[in-house]
Amino acid sequence: MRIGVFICHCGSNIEGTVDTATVAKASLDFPEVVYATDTMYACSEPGQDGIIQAIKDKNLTGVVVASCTPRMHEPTFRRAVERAGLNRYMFEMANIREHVSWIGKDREANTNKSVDLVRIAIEKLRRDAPLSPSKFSINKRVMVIGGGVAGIQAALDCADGGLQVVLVERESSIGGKMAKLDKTFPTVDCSSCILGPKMVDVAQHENITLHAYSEVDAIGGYVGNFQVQVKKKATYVDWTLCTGCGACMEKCPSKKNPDRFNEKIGPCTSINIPFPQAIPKKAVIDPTTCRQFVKGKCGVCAKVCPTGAIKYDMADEIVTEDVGAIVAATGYDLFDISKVTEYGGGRYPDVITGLQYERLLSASGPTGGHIKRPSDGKEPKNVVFIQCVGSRDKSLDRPYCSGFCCMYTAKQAILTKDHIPDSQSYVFYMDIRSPGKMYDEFTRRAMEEYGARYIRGRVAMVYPKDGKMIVRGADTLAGTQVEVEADLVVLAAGAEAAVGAPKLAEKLRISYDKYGFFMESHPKLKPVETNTAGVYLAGSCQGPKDIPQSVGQGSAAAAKVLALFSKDMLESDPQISRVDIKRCVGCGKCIITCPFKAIKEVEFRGQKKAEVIETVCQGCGLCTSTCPQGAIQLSHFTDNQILAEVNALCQS
Amino acid sequence: MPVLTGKELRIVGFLCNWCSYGGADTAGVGRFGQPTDLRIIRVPCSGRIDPLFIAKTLINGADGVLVSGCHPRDCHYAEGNFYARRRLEVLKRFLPILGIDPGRFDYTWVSASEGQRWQKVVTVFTEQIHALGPAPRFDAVSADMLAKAAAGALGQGGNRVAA
Amino acid sequence: MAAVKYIASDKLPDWLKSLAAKSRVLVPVAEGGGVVFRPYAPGCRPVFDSDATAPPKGAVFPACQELFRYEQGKDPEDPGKPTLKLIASTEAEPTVVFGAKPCGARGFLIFDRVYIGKKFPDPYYIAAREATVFVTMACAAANVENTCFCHWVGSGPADGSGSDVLLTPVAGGYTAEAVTDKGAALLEDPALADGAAKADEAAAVKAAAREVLGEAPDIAASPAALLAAFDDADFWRDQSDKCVSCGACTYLCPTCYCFTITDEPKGMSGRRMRSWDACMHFQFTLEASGHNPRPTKAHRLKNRVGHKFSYYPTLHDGLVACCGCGRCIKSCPVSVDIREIVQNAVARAKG
Amino acid sequence: MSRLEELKTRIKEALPGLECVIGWQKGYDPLHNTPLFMRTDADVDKLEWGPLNVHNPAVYLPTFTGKKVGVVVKGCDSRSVVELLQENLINRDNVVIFGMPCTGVIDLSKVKARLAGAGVSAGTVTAVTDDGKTVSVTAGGQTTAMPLAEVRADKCGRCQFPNAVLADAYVGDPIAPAAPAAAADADLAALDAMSVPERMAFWRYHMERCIRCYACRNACPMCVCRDHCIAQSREPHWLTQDDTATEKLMFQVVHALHLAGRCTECGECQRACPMDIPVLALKKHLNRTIRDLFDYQAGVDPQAIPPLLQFKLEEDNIKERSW
Repeated sequence: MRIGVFICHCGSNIEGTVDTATVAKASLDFPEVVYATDTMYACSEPGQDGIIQAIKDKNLTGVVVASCTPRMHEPTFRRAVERAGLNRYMFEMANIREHVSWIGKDREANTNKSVDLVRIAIEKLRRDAPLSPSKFSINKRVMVIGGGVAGIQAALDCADGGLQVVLVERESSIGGKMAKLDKTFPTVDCSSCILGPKMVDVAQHENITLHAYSEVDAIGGYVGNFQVQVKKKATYVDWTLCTGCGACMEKCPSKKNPDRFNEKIGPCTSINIPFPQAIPKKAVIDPTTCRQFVKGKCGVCAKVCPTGAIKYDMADEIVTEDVGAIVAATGYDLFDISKVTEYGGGRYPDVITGLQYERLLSASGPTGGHIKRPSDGKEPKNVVFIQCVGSRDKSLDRPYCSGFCCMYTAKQAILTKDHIPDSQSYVFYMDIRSPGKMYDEFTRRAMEEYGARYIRGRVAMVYPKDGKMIVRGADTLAGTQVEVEADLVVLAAGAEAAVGAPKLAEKLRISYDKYGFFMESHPKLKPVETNTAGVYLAGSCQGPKDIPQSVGQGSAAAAKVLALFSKDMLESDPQISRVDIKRCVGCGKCIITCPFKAIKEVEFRGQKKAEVIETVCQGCGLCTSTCPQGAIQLSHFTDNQILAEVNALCQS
Repeated sequence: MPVLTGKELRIVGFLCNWCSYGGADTAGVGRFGQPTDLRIIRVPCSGRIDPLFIAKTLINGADGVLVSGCHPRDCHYAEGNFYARRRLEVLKRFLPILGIDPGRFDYTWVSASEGQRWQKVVTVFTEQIHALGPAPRFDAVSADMLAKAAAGALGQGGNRVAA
Repeated sequence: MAAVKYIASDKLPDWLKSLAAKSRVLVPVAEGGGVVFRPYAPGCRPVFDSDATAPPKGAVFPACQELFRYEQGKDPEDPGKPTLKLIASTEAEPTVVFGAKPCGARGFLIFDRVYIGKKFPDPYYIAAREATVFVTMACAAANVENTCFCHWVGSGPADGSGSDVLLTPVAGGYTAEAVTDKGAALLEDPALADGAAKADEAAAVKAAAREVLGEAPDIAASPAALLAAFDDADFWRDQSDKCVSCGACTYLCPTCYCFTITDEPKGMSGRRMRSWDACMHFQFTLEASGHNPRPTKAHRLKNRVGHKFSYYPTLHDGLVACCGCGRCIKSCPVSVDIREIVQNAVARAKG
Repeated sequence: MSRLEELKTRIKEALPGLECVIGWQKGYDPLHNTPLFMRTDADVDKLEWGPLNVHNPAVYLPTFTGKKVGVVVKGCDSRSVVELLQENLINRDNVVIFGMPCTGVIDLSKVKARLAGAGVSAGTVTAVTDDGKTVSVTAGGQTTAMPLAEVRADKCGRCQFPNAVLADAYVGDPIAPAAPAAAADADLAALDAMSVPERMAFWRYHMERCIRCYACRNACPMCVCRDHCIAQSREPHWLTQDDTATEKLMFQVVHALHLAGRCTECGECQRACPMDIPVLALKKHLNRTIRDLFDYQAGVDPQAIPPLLQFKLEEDNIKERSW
């Protein structure tokens, strides 16, 4: 082998604390290294050209680049060596930036450590074999999980691009959080007026199959060929017959159930269609409150239903959908305001969330668009908004900013004045975060045109007194204590990962952060990709987002899916396990443990042997560490490669 | 060039590519300073880490071995770290019977977002290895100890560590 | 030959000390439940009354021996051009193997014909052989074990061939007879006295031991008989059924001389090593293609027995490649008995 | 008809349908029995039963792939058969298991030590008798009586499976298991009592004399890789041929860790060792760990999956370190 070693300065990122020239010089003393140099930016065009030129000039057969993390530029350099005629797997990286120069200031130690990392990269490279991918066909259907605005956008874009789309929604209607909003900032246009048509498009699009009131139960397979089991929860209404006429809701005797669509500030019937624009507009029975289920007798809805759609004996049903890609758009949930006990959320009816306030503002809400406070139905005059409830609060383990609360609070202050001209809004805030087009102008309008009084400071406590809510807090700008007698207190509850998000992530085999938000592949460069090929993210499941950001991500994820499906065949990663049948004793331990069922038993000259199914193997290497005789080896991470690395590190 | 004599000890890390290697990257991006002893070997999954790699590394003279993978339930390959957890725990309990201090090996879970956790793990583990000092070597057992072994006189004193 | 000498048991440490001052002295010592040859040090208590678990084979033919080291360098002008430095040494440390049974030393006669031949003299072996002196201890009747069969292979419990000095246990000590000049030189030590008076007693000890062994069966027909059985798969299946294919028999055999060569590179340097190999292992004849001409234990056991009692004697003037020490029987985990196999082959040939 | 004769009858009945039946017969001297491969009725007549049947015949089963064989087992041997079944290494339809209640086998090392104490060599044994409680060994013209309880294998004193765990033909009435061990066996207890550095010295001392014959491995019924063991391969290349305690110990680590959760503690590794190296202690230690961690014992349930080939989402006994 003729190995070339390239030590990257990364400007001063590496060179600042690593003597790259010394590392290059030391590399020349390692086996089979015939060329070593330091380079300013290995990943830049001149940097890559330098590598390609050296491969040609020095007849290199393998390359080591010591620079940043391979998670960043390994594909870049692999393409580069391939352009120079080498197999792309005859390449290794040593991570001397993230793992060396950025975490230590001792130049001598860093230089020394870099040499060590280059040494093990060389030892691994010496045992690399050229690999070539094989091709497999893909199923050009896509599943979108979550029918909020991000999921709707992704589904529509994919469908418009000619793909078959399966949209799975947990609730009985798509629309998500946006469907519950009255108006949207900063334009103050009607939320359902802009979302509604998109929802109708989903219903009418010939390429979209909608599974509402359904959840993903299990996911098997891999990019291009996933098998997703979708659980269609029992609605007790045959949706093929239900026309959405609403006769059942009118007659249902169980009327006092908390309406989840209205954020439980209004009642609803046990058989229910959540809102007039629901898609699909179909009724669902809640068996926990329905008298037929709870008491065993009623049957009113079945009697009044003109189409005979009521089916009390309906059971959950599992349908399997085969798709080639999955977009997760499962959105967010609200922080539980009752956790901040000093604000009295959950204890005092007139302390509500911003989303509940949206329902009070909405013409389709429980109050018909008239702001009436929950306790006594009176119109509030003094409304206090408290920002950052469950955001930017380390003590609640919610250190992050939920991003959109500042804006919707400003909107709600404006709308309050619109609805009740003689009202006064107060906003307790920490900082105003309004970095968006027309956003800051919008908050200014709330203050300046609509007279909302913004008080910079935290609220210490909220308590009831003589039919009012006393809000006591600090005005840190004035340096005084403030007390406001409020008729209604609206808490800007922070965004949290949707309930069950970690479980779904596990099914999708993607990562999630400690708060349950899904992890993107790269925070800047791969915002909608995940570490699992064929799985993409859109919207707030990745982190709190407002509507335009969510819509943008929905489109971005759709673009990724369309790009993936633009090929007829996918190339499988050749870094998979391979069986040495001479050594295999056919014990099947690899078959038992393989998480992907990628190994099967075959018969070879009358003996049992293991065989890897190339397109199914994901290259985890569990089989290699399970096989006692080392008969199944993960290419590119063979026992001998790892042992060579270990030996290189232990020899000194 | 070996470890820096008197300054560093030989600590080898086996990290899964998806979570912990990424966590170490995140720590780097965040400039979370760490001791320089650790050398990381990247593997696709903690399930790829045959406990024998660790035994071999320690028997061949490393002063410490640190393994890190995705948190349980968060494995990129769904199950690899569950198997790893069992195997690594068995190994950890096995090492002392061989005469290797169990403190020289640890395994943990660090996700790609946990740069600060990685910084802490590396710092704490490195300090732990420095507290233990350079690892005694099988090929350098003292003549005195060998004589005791020959006389069947081992295990007479105190200083027991549960095996 | 020089006259018989005598050394009292209590003088033995003096002699060993004086020998150890000049060379490495390997004596059988108890280690765990086994007896192995280890360098003599004052205070060390050699075990002379039973045969060592492992013979002193390693004294001349180490279990693993570095043949040479190499160091690669690079041409600073053209790092693609490697330079190579070989470092080899056949030098052997002067050694006295003290207190082995005669069969253990006699095993080297079988080695000698292979490694000191004209065609491929082995410098490593020759150097070590020349540097080593064997002081063996004839067996007393009580030392003769159920597994001993030196008399089958043309030897006996007091056979000095292969030894340089032969000791014989007598009351209060040992008589010492020089077998070679190298041995005679060792006897020029003040710790030894004249042993003429003890000569008769020594002769009686030797005769008694020989008596215990009894009559040896005639195995002169074994070379032909084993060859005749070569293609009898059922015969070899029956002989090898219980064999577990380990290498205990070969590694403990004083006459098994096979080796394998491995290279162990480490960065820019490396070593070439010669180490014991065992024909009972699958790898012994494993070819690079994956093909193995001796794929089963039956093939391999056939080779071991055939080599010792047929192929080797056929090539080497009838010398059986076995010293009859019985270690292969005694140390076999499943008690495979080579005597039985040879006799079965002979019986089979007779029909 | 004695139980042994009844067993022979049962074997003879089954023999026509079998490649062979594996058992034991007398060996080269009265102290040593040796495995017997019965193919004819005359072979069956050689069958022995008693405390000298030290070998575990399960070791031979995987070599008979595709052929139907019989095997006579002690209780401990049957656990190895079960483990082989569990791991798909033998086919239940191709093995006929013959069992008898076992009251224990001798540990030859202990017998040798006794004889050495009496001043005679174990190589000169001329007669061995046993009455179920005492083994009497005649060597060098003198007879030494040894209570079986004192010279039997460690595993026998605490045997929980004196009757075959699984048998197709069982002769005799099952007997009660021994009381579970209250304390660790002496070898493991001795290691437990050592400090960590002392244990290193212990292994260094004992591994020096290893001759790398791999008898420990080849006598192990669970070492199914055998010809393809990583100890002797270059691809993968785990060990060098260096004659050092480190390489030798590393092999013992390979053996032990490959057995984790699979070892039935039959003790063949140590019994087979010609150099008498106490390698069984490593497996005893691992088995204790496996029991503590997973409440599992190998070779008891043919349906069970070995603990390292499965997992639980929440492990009951693994407490992870918080940093």
